[in-house]
Amino acid sequence: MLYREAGQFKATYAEDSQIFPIRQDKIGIVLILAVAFVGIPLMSVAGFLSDYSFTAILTPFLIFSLAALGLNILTGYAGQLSLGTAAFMAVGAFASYNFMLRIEGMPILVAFILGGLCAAAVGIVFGLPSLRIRGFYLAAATLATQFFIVWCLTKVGWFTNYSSSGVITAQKIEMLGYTFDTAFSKYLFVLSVVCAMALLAKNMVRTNIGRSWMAIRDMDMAAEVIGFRPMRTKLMAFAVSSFYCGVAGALFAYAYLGTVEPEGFNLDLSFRILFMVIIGGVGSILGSFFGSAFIVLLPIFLNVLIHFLESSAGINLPSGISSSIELMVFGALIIFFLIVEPHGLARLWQIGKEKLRLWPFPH
Amino acid sequence: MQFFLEVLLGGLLSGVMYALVALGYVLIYKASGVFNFAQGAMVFFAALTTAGLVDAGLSLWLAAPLTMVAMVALGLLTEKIVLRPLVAQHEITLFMATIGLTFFVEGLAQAIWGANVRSLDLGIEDVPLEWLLENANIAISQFDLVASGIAAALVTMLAIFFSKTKIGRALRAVADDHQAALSIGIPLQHIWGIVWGVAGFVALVAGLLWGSRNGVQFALTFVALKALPVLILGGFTSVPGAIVGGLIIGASEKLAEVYLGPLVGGGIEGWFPYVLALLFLLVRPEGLFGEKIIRRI
Amino acid sequence: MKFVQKAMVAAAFATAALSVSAQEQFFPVLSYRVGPYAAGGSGFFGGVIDYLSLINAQGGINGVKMVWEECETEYNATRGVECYERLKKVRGGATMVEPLSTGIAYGLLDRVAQDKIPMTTLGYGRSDAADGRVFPFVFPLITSYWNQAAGMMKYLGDKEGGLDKLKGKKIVHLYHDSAYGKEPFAVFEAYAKQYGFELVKLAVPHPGNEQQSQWLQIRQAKPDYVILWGWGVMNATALKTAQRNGYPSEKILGVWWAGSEEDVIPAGSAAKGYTTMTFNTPGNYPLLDEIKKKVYAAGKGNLEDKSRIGSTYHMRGVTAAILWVEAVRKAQEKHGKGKVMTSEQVRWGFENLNVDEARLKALGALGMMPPVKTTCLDHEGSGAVKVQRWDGKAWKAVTPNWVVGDKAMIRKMQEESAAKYAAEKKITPRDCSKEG
Amino acid sequence: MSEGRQIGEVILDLKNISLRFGGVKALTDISFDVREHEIRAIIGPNGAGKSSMLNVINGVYRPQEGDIVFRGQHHRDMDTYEAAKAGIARTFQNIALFKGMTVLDNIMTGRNLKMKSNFLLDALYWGPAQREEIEHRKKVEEIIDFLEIQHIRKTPVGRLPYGLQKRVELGRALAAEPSILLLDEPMAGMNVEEKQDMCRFILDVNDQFGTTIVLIEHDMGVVMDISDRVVVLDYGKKIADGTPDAVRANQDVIDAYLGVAH
Repeated sequence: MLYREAGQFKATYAEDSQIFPIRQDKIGIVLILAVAFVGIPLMSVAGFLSDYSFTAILTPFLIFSLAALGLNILTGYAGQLSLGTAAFMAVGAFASYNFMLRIEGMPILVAFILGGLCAAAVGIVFGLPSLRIRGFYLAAATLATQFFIVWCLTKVGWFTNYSSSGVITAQKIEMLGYTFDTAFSKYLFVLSVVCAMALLAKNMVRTNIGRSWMAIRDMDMAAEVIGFRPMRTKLMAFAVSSFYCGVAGALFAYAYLGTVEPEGFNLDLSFRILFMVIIGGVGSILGSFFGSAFIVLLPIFLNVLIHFLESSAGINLPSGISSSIELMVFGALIIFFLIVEPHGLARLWQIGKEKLRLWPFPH
Repeated sequence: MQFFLEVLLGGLLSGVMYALVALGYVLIYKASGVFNFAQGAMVFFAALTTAGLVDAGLSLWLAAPLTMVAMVALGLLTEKIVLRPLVAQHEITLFMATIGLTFFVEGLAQAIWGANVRSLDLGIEDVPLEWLLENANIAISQFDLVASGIAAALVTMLAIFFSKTKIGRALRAVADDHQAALSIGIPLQHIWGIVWGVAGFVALVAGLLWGSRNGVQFALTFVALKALPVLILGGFTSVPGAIVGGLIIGASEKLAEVYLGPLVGGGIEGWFPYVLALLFLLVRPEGLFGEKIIRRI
Repeated sequence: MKFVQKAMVAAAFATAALSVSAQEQFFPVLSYRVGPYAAGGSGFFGGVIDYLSLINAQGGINGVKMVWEECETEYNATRGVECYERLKKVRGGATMVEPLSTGIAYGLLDRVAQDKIPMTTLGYGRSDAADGRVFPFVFPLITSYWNQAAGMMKYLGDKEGGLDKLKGKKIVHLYHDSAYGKEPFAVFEAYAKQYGFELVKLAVPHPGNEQQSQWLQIRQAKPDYVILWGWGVMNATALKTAQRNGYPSEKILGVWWAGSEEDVIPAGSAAKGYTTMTFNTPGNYPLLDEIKKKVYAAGKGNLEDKSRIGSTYHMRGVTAAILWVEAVRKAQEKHGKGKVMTSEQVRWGFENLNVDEARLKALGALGMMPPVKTTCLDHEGSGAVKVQRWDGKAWKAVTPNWVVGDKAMIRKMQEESAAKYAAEKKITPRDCSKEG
Repeated sequence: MSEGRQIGEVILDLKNISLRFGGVKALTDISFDVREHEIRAIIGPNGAGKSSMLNVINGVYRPQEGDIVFRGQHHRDMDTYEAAKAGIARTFQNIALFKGMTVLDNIMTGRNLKMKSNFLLDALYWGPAQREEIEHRKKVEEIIDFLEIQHIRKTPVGRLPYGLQKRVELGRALAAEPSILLLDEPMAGMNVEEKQDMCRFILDVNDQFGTTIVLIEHDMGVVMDISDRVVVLDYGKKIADGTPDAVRANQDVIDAYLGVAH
């Protein structure tokens, strides 16, 4: 009886158009945010959580969620399959670095936004083919973005400030005289950025711009007939998506890795982000977070689990074997989840909620 | 001129090698609409299994058929365990499933055979043809010529298989129209199983040739990256498209690297084929051999 | 969030299970045993673990046992960082870290400085990290890329009868098109300018499994030497493609990441006669026999395939572990023998290494690696390299002595580059005269 | 026939339209006009080119020959966007709803041309953007009430039965407050009850809002009942044009429908 919307009446359309119209959902999200912003910090102060959880788990989880969210806007909402995510992240990171480096007194958030805008501009250029090409053809074509951008960043020394090792070293994150240098403060910084951007994304997908993306995705001819312009809509999706990926890339460099080479943004990363979107749920903001958690945490979990099983069973598998088994289980689990729920974890969540709403009655 | 010819010929021969990999994708996509990301992993698995068996003391003539059996088994199992439960799902879901399969196959291959790098000797020497080198000063590898011959034979075999055998005709019917195939009483799943088996065979051939060319190692999975631009250009559903696309991509990427590369710092082969395929598609969205699509509503 | 919690609980559980006991010196082993570079990873980390096992079999360092835990990184920066963070505080804390991956090393650069844990980057990573004033926690031990590049020039010069004989020659730098491949540009260019040879740079895009166009260009250019600055599948492919284009393998000189069995075996006969740089002298040493006797005979060997004992990667792993252990030993000399050293104490040990020939002889590894002597200023400690040739079955040393390039020039470049890094990062370099 | 409306001037005049796909002639030299406020039906056997005709009117297809006069302006061909802006809305033969979206969102898309907010304001969901969204929501709710689909407003359309989907599609077209509504077989595949409902909606739209309607329909009874004038196509050619009674009596039409050989 905990999860019921019965008895909650909406008197105005404004009330009905909220992000979380159901009271229990509202409480839920407030709780999650409270845990993320207050609970986790408190636990950390009390010593229950080590730096490890911030710097190795939560921070990358949030950054990848943001990137997945970006790709989800493009692939999930606007229906354009892309394999160039890492390239857009790279543009964001390298552009932010150069803005910080070359403009004295550049505030970090402004540099991130400018970096994101650069990524958006690149996104628009590489989104142009989407006007004529679709599906896997487009996906394979976006690989051109991936390879070309990384090639450019490697070739043109200016992007890395002529670093002899061809890498960029992220400057410190400073705001209003405060330096975000501990694992914990970086987590809070990333969390704030990601929450703000997730909210913006949610607003976009529930208003006209989001509807235009979904319309183009579901039935492009019909969308055109009712007045959405495909070129504008698709390019807007590319721009917004790339902006998100660009900011995620900047966070990846600034709040997570510190020093990155262009190859850090390789095809592998693009694929990982795509996995997150598909596993989490195509066309779902929440799904981006689920997918990121799955892809970031599962390999770690498997690694820990296999080590634990080995040590508790007292056997010692050859290291190569246990690594291979991790990989096999990872692949098998992906297939398993897809068979159980082809629409991703977000749909599983949805179904769970619907069941809960009816509980204890079966229908 | 001699140099240009040399680059062109070298490119065309490399293109054949790309086409060989692309063929595996085409077969599966044509018959079941699945973009099989695991094709690269299958190539790796096939090459590693053969090399592993040879290293274990078997002769190549025994190892290759044994691998063939393993590949067909892998294909059939994939169809049964992975794809059958996902039938009629969105193509992105199917694509993702094959990615899961990729991880599994890569893990499996390394769990069985270890991470060691192996060499694979098919008994074809990879040296320039001497009389061509002496008479025209053009270096063309013997191995590449043989590989092209094998590729040609493979394509011919596939063509005969498709047009002359009952199964082959059924396959084509499936490719053209799933509903129609169903209505004339061909069990779809049976056919998909066969297609995966055939794709496994193609992966074996590609694996043997590529493995012998560059060594049998994990990086064999990367040959997929060479096949993708071929697919864009030639179309995901066209066997001749894969061949012609391969030749075009191979030749043009070499020519671009040699003549355009030095102007911009080189290393453009990584992205040039994609850009080329992209530009081509912009002009002709239906690809090399595709039919013009009329959008109906 | 559920996933997060679950995994964290599991991680905490697993780490708690391995409780801290006294007299244990803990080493996180960030290895990679699957994926494209697994062949090298399993050899290197196998060597590391074998040597640590040997030290334990010999009773540890003054009674302190070596313990380690492996974590699979798949050569991936994100996974590597996670492994580092997971293991850095386990079992009394990480002594030091060695990821054997450029990407991971970069991801750890800031972290090790903050955690005060020394990181070694044996033969890769930033060359300018040799400047210990700017990079107090990073140790590109033995030889950096730049000293290697200088060593290559020295070797080719010697082969011609002196560096000035390189005048008018043509050398192709065939490189992996990445930051790694571009790293030696500055050194080669400086040498080319000074000694008047022509340098042709040819890029091979990642992964490098197709090089027909590059080798056709080489065939056209007819260079005197080709420097192969490759990685992974690019190396074997280069050798094969050289053969098919009729370029003799004897004239190819590889970087040390192109100089292992894993790089030449796939190339088969095409690799015969090919030479590469290395920082180990191939061969057998009493130390390796000791490992076979005390570790493998006791069933504790890490390599599944015993024939790989003493292979390039394995020997590199052993070499790395020798330096780790020597650093701990050195630290114990200062801070108390038989005690477990903190990472900061070990950092001091790494900075005051003096593994001379006498010490190497005592270890049974005389000649296996160059003597290493580090200081606060110099975190590299040697700069010497060797050249080896593949005879079709095994690597054989070509140069009887260690080859050293223009160290003064390289040092100057390192200091300039480190100063630039310090300026960008707003780091004040240490004053080495004040270090004990 | 309702009494309240006044059939007005010709607002859409199609002159000598010919359309080919490759070598296939879809439409040959077809001319007819549509008057304001009327219900104009296009009928004909399968493959007669009826849908192609609608596609020409709102710019999905571009005819090779012909002239389209819309509100006094001559067009060589129409542009989908311009057509939508000028108030031409339509439904499709094989429902073209946005399957992943809810009924509410589907109908909201119909109002996109009336929305002024840009994506930045949308993203912030702030001030004018929010007000605008709510305002349009009100309009859409009126349509939902009109079509009697309140109970399914938050259901994804993919899950709805066919008949309801057709109704939602009509809703989406109505949301644009069109001056001309093109309906492509709005009653295909419906049972009698659903057909009655749909007829009622169409007549109400025509009556209450004065919307001009161009309609393709197979059900002769329905066509003859509700339309003011009927144009008959066969094999891409016009064979008759006139009031329902006149068309019913036309020999060519009878032949075409009875399948007499040409």
